Amino acid sequence: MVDPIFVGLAVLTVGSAIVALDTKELIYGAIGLAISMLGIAGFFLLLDAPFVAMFQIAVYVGAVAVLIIFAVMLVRTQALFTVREDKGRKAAGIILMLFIMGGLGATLLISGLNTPGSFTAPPVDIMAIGQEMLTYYSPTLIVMGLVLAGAVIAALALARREDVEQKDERAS
Amino acid sequence: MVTEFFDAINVWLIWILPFAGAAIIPAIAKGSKSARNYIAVGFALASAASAATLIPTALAGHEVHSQVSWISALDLKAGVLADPLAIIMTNLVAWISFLIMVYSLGYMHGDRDLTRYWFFMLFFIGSMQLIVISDNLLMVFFGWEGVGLASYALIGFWYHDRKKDYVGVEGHRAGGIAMWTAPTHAGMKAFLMTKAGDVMMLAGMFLIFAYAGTFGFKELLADQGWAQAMAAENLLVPAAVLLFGGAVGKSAQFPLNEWLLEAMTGPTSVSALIHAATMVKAGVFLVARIGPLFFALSALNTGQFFEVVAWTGAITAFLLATQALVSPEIKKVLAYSTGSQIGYMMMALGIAGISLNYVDGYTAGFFHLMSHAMFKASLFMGAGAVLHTVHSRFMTDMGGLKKYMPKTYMFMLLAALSLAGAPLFTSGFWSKDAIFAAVLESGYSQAMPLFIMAVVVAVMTAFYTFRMIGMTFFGGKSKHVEKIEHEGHHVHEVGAVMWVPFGILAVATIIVGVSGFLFEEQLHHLFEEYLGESFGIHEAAPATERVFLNLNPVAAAASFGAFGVGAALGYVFYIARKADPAAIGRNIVTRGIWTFLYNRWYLNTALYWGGVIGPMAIYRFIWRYFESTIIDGINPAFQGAMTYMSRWVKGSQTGITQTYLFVFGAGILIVVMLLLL
Amino acid sequence: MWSKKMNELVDFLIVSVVLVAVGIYGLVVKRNAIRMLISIEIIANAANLNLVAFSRYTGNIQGQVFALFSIAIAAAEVAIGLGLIIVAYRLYKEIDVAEFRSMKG
Amino acid sequence: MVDLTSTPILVTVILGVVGLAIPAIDAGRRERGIDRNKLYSAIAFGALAVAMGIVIFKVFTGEVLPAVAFSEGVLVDDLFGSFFAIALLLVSLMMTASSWNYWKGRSNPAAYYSLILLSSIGMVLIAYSTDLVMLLVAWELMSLPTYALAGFAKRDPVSNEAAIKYFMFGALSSALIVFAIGLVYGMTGTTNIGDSVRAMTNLDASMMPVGLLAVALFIAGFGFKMGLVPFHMWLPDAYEGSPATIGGLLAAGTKKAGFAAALRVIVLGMFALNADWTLTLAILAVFTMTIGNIGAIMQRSVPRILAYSSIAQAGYIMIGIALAPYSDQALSGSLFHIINHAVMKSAGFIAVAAVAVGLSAYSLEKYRGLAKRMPITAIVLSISLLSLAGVPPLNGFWSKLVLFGAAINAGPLVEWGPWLAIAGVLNSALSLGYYAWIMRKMYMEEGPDMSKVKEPRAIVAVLVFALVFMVGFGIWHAPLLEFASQAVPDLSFMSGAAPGPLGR
Amino acid sequence: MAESFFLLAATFIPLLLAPVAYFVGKKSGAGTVTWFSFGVLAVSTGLLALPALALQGGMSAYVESYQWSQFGNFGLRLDGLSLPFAMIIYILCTVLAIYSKPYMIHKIMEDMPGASRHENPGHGGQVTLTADQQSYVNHHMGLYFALYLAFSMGMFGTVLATNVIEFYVFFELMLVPSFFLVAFYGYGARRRIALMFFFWTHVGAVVLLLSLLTMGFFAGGFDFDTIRANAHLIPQEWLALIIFGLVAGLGVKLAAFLLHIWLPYAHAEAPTPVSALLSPAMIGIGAYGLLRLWLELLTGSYEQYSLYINMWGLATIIYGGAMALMQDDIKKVLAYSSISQMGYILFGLGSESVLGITGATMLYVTHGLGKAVLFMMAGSIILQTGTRSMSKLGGLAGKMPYTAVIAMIGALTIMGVPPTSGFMAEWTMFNGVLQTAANDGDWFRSAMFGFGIMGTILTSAYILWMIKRIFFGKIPEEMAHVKEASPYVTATMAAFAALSLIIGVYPDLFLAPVSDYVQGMFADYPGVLPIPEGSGLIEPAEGSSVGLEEGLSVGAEAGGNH
Repeated sequence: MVDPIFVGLAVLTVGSAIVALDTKELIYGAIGLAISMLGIAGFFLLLDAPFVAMFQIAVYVGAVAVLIIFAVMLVRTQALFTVREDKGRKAAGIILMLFIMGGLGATLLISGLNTPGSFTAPPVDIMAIGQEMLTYYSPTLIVMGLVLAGAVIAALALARREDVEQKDERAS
Repeated sequence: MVTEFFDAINVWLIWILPFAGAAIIPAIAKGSKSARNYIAVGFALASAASAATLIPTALAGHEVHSQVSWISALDLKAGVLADPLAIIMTNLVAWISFLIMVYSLGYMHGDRDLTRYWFFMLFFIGSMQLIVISDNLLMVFFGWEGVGLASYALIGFWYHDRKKDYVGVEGHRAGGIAMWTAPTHAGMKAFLMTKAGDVMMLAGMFLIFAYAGTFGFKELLADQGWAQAMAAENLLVPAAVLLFGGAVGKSAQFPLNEWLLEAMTGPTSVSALIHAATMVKAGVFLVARIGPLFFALSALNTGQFFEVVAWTGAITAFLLATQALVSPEIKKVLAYSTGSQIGYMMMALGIAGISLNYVDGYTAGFFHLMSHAMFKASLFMGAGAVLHTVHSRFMTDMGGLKKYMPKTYMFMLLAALSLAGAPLFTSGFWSKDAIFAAVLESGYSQAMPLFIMAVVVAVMTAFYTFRMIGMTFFGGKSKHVEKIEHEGHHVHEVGAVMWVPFGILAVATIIVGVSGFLFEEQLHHLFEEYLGESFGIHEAAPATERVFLNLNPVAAAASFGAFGVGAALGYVFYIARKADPAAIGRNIVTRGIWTFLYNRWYLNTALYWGGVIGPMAIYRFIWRYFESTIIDGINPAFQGAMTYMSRWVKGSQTGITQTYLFVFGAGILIVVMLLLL
Repeated sequence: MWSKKMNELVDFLIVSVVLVAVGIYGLVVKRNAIRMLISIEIIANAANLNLVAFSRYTGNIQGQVFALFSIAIAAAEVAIGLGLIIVAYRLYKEIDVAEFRSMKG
Repeated sequence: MVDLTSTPILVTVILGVVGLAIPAIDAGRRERGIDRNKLYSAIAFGALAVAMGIVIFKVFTGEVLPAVAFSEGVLVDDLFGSFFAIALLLVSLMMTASSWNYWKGRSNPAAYYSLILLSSIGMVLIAYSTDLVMLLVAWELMSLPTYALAGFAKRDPVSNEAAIKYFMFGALSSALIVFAIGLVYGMTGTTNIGDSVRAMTNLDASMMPVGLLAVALFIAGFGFKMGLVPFHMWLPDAYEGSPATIGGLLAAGTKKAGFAAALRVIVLGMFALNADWTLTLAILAVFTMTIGNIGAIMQRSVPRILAYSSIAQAGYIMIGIALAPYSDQALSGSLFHIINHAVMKSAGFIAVAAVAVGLSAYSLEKYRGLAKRMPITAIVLSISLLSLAGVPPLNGFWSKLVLFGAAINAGPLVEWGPWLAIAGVLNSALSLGYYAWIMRKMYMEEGPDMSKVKEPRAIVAVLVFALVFMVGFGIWHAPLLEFASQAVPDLSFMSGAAPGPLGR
Repeated sequence: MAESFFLLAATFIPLLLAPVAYFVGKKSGAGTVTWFSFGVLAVSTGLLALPALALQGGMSAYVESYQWSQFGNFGLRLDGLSLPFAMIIYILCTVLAIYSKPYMIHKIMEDMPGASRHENPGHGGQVTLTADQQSYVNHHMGLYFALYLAFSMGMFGTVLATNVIEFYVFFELMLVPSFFLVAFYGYGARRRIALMFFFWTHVGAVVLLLSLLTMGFFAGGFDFDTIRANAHLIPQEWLALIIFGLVAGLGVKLAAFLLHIWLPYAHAEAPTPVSALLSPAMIGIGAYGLLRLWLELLTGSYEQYSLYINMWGLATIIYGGAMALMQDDIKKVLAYSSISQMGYILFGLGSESVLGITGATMLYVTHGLGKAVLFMMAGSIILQTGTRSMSKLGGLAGKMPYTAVIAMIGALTIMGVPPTSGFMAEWTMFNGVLQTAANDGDWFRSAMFGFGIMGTILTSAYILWMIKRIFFGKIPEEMAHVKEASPYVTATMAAFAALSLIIGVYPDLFLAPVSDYVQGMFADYPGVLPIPEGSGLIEPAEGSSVGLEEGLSVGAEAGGNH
């Protein structure tokens, strides 16, 4: 018997993901993504990972979705409200989607992970997260910092207006 | 007795001198033209003199055998072997060659390529001497190919292929094949056809070497284990026959006879050399060289080999004699006659091996070789003199030259009589008679057919000889002679430098002829001793009683008769001109025979269709439909395939990210499937 | 806390797989660059869900830590992706990725 | 816990500091008159050189461990990592040095060099990682800057297009890697490679499908970087469209880092699962080299040919990985080919950069008569192409030799082993077709304009270095091969093959 | 380590000086670079000659070995097998360097931008050139000789290698310069043909590589010595594959029947001095490979497959000869002739007898000299007349007497007529084949011997016909003013011709070391027939008397037979 909350979250998450992809207006798509991510955060809560859930909401809903919404705003409307897709490709995409769903799902279902009573282990301590990060994962954390710094530098470099730069870059 | 190089230097010099002369001739030619000519002749003389020093050795029945190390890897030695056989032969070759060289001084006077001429003449002589004097098959083969090469170069001497140097009747085709030939073509033909023989000879040599590990005649004789081993595998006779194949090629025996006729494109002096002293005699000499060896092995059933030799000779003799009957060209008549006479020699050497008395046949064959060398050289040089004067190779363009060229006429007549076998005073008579006798006395079961063929050939020989003499020297002046006289050419006797050499030979043949029976006796004795000492072959008691002058009565009668019949017919048609030879054209049968003979039994036709045109057609087919399409197609086909596949890959690379991603997604599934497999 | 024990690991995994499939569908079908970005985020989230579910399943903290890293990385990716999209928009006045096909073959 | 003097940390710190400092300096300086490009290029080059020096020094002083597959920490200072560090830093060095000329007058040099440095850290750390989380983070550190770098020519639609394609694939594949790592983690409860391997050795058979799924996703995730068919589609477009130096960085650098990651993770598969999956890798290898080569034949743009060629080369390297369990030469061959390919492909792309600087052209048609116009560029490009084709005595030959040899050596153990060698050999013969085609254009044809072009000095220096490397290690390959074979994690106890003549 | 470095120096001096040659050419002109390259090669040949003399002195092998890598040692080995190959390669290269001068100047000027064809038939270098043109010519002469030197060294190294990988490296190393030589200085569609040449021979080479690797891995080492010692470790089913790869790979280089796609084009369109190297020197290395890699290293498997090699050789002989008859282009005739000659070599290699294998090796020597002369003749004709189509030629013997005479010697060499070296090679080779056939009593081998030896008639036919069409017959009008080629051409041709004659008369120079070595190679294999041993020379005193006695008795029996 499945938990109704779980079912609700699943429907919400997957549904809003589909909505995010298939609505005509891109802005609704961004909002759909945000909702879907909230759904994921809900799952995290279900899995006794409130810290991750909070982080998820902060980063994804707070940053990513907003970022996307800004980007959508920057782009002219005509690009936003015309949904152009090819019939053949859509059919192929759906078939591929189903195959992946079936293939991966079946693989998992027949595997040893599909056992009853899987969540018997006690939930982990949130404090341990910090500990782990600062001890075992400390180099990773440093590198993560570099990743973020790099992303900032890269994004800035990309986003900078070219007005100040005069030279032709590449004649092709 | 194996002697040191320097102790036998005179033997070595016999073949080294001509080669050395050939080598320095081009250098001398830079300096003085006339010095070149005389030095060339001088080298021939020196070689001859060197050969002459050996005559006492031969008469004493001794031999000189000298070896130096050569191919150490295979334990082969170079050597010379001057036994009586070789000594007689080498003298014959040397002196006749020398005379021909002298003759060339006049005949070739003024030719601009004389350097080349002298070079190859000397090379020719040297190669022939190498064949004669070598003590092993490998060196013989060096000389063998040397004469082939020299003949190739000399037959095609006038390489510009001017019309006047052609042989054959222009425009005449037999079975679609042109029966006239340019000099260079003739040279090539000679080389390739003799090459076919050489290949067989090589095969024979190789077989023997594979078993014996040596090529040396002496060594082969000394230890006959190889022969037993070969006989055990039934290879001895094939090896011998293959060796004989070389002789067939070189001596223009059937079926490799066709090249000899085209070889007339060369200068006549060259023809004389080829026919009298070198080249074609090489084949006979080879058989004379290896014959005793195989006869000594006749316990191993080598008789078949000799049968092959005898029959080949007989067939060739007959074949070429018939063709000589109808040829309009003087040199070609002589050429046919050479082939035919060589057939006699082969027949004699062959019959010797299947007879009780090896020495008889052997002597007969070799005697005929000697007498033929003399009279044929003389005849050729005479014919050259005629050609020189008349500027035409056709006997129909001659006629009535007797009064213009009396010396030439006289000497040619003498030599021709010898060829025809005029009884008792010509060498040709004695040698031919000896062959008849050898055949008759052989005790060979098929001796009679051979004998009859030999007699028929003798009849024809006499006939065509008289035909030649008659057409050339008798009768009225031909239109051609009138024409050239009209043009201001004076038809005259040739200079002494030309007529003296062939005069000497013509006289020599008569001298030998007059003393023929003594000469034959002497030769017989010499060979008896030689064969006995070297090979252990001894004469059995004569099977038949000999009569007057030690002649076999039946054979002698046949000789007389054959000459009589042939000469009479020739006289009637061509000298007395009592009957018109044109009559044969009016009868369908005779005309058919005439055409058949005139077209050389269609052998040339068959040769070209089977040996040139046919294979070339096949090659062309392969060239067109295999090499040019399939093989040449591999590369483009491969390129095409690659291009096609490349286009396909490029086509899949659409540039649309979605497609890429689709492939990526599908790829995951594929990998999962592959893993699950 | 208020989690129900009747949820099994495989349920979460299935949701995750469904999300991945949906994301791939979006990537393959949608031509709008921003929608493709959204698809990628969906897949990334699915993976994160997976991680946390496993963390719960094994009782091990590393999954959650990893999820945190993953979320941060995804955010960084989005930043760069949007940067690229903005540049593309400036160049083409267009964010239809299927039109970006000057290179092919 | 973390040894601060270990190589990876030192490299990270040096490059990280300099990489972050460059934009900072740039933000601070506004004055004109100084060539910022040259300045930052020099700084970045210096930093990379120091890092490289440290790595080499550590290797030579023997302070690094022999190749270690499993470690308690997230990073390990071993020869395997150092090998890759040297190869990858070499690529970055070459690219940085040639950017001295190539990036002259282009936009935003500070960010450009900074991103190259950051990406280099990522590449190096991948090789040193022994933890999947670390691996992922390093992977992202490598990838994220290159997304931006690929699209760095912002005025150029092609560059942007390349970047977007690259990005879409990159993001997707990193999500898939996360998914895969998640599965491994789920099975074993740890992200440390050593621990997971240990856990996997006594795994329940029912987990097998999950393991296979994880391997598949790893193949897809890393395969995208490596350019494995069918995950290669983005690659020609991205390499062609990116600025030439970045194309080189992608082809020679990040691609190799992909292999480093695959090699680190492959150990998992080896222990966890029976060896069936090697056949899959082998099939992919064959397809990869074949499609790469065939695709290259008809191309008319030199960077695109190089891109396809690098797909093909990935196929060769995959031979070694596929055969890892069967032959101890296979992996050393792969490693050897990786470093060779890094240099060869860098040289190729730098030559393209030189032509781009000199002639502003990428099309093969414009390369006609290049031998006369830019002789050094032409000769080095030719040598690198010949080396890629595996013509002796260049270095590319030797690594292919080891790879194919290993494939043959594995013959008695797996019957498809020799087929890999046959496929590889025929492919490398086929590849000569298009390599020689480029050479033909350069040496044997004449373009409309045959005037001499000045060759940029820094690029020439780099090219000459590459030439020396290719020819030098071609003539005497022993030290490099020795190094490569020592850098192979100790896998030979898995392989049933008798040690081949190459020994270890 | 070796105590002396003759071979190392001989191998690498040309390579190291190749760049120098380029600059010499560029700075000092065609003449200087010609003599410079000649000097370099002559010195190298001299360096080779020193150990070669030691070999003649009875030493079995001269080896220099250097530490190299995981693949074994880098060694250079001169022994009975490699001596003829190495010697001929360097002699050809040295002499052809001089020949190259007039030819390449002519060729380069012909290709010079703005030059009209045949502006200066025959006498390249004697017209005045502008400074630009002069520097163009100098540049190209330099480049040509640089490539030439590298090419020489590649071929040389291949035959001295002592390690399969080293062998392969040199094998490929000779390919690259030759590719450029054809592509830069060839005729016709030279670029396409150069690519084709490069590609197909490379395909062959990589197939070979697979076999070499397999051998090495099974034998546990890549040195020849190791492989030979451990050849028994190679499993039987792999051995078949290895040999298939060896034969196929080297067959491409040999241009054996069906694998000869590239050869007619490459040889016909290469510049003539290069053709003269490609054809005899390079493709024959395929035969060397078979000898060394198969017959010597995997001796045990030889007898099993020899018959097929024999058959293949026969097919190649006949096919090459037949196709040569179909050509009008001189160089194409010679190209197909090379195929046919390689058939002879294969035929000998399949003979299963020491004599045949020795002959095959000698054939390499002789083909090297003879075909070089003929190609040089073709070059001379091209230089002097500007055409190479035989239907446009004729009667040139009078105009170019030296060329004609020397070409004839070359022709004889190829035809295998004494006293040229060709005969020495052919008779030993054919004798070997026949020896096996006779010994085995195998009618099939006998038939093949028959066809093979009749192939020599075919060879003679196409060679003579070619000579006839070029040198004999009527002179076409436009050839009336043709002159003899320059001494650079004729003297170099004469050198080869002379060498051919010397070897033809005194073959021990090469035959002795080769036959000794081959004999040693098969010492333990009775299936491979040794050289037939004579009974030795009879000492006259006893021997002949014994012969006489036996002869007497035999003669007596013979008498009784009838």
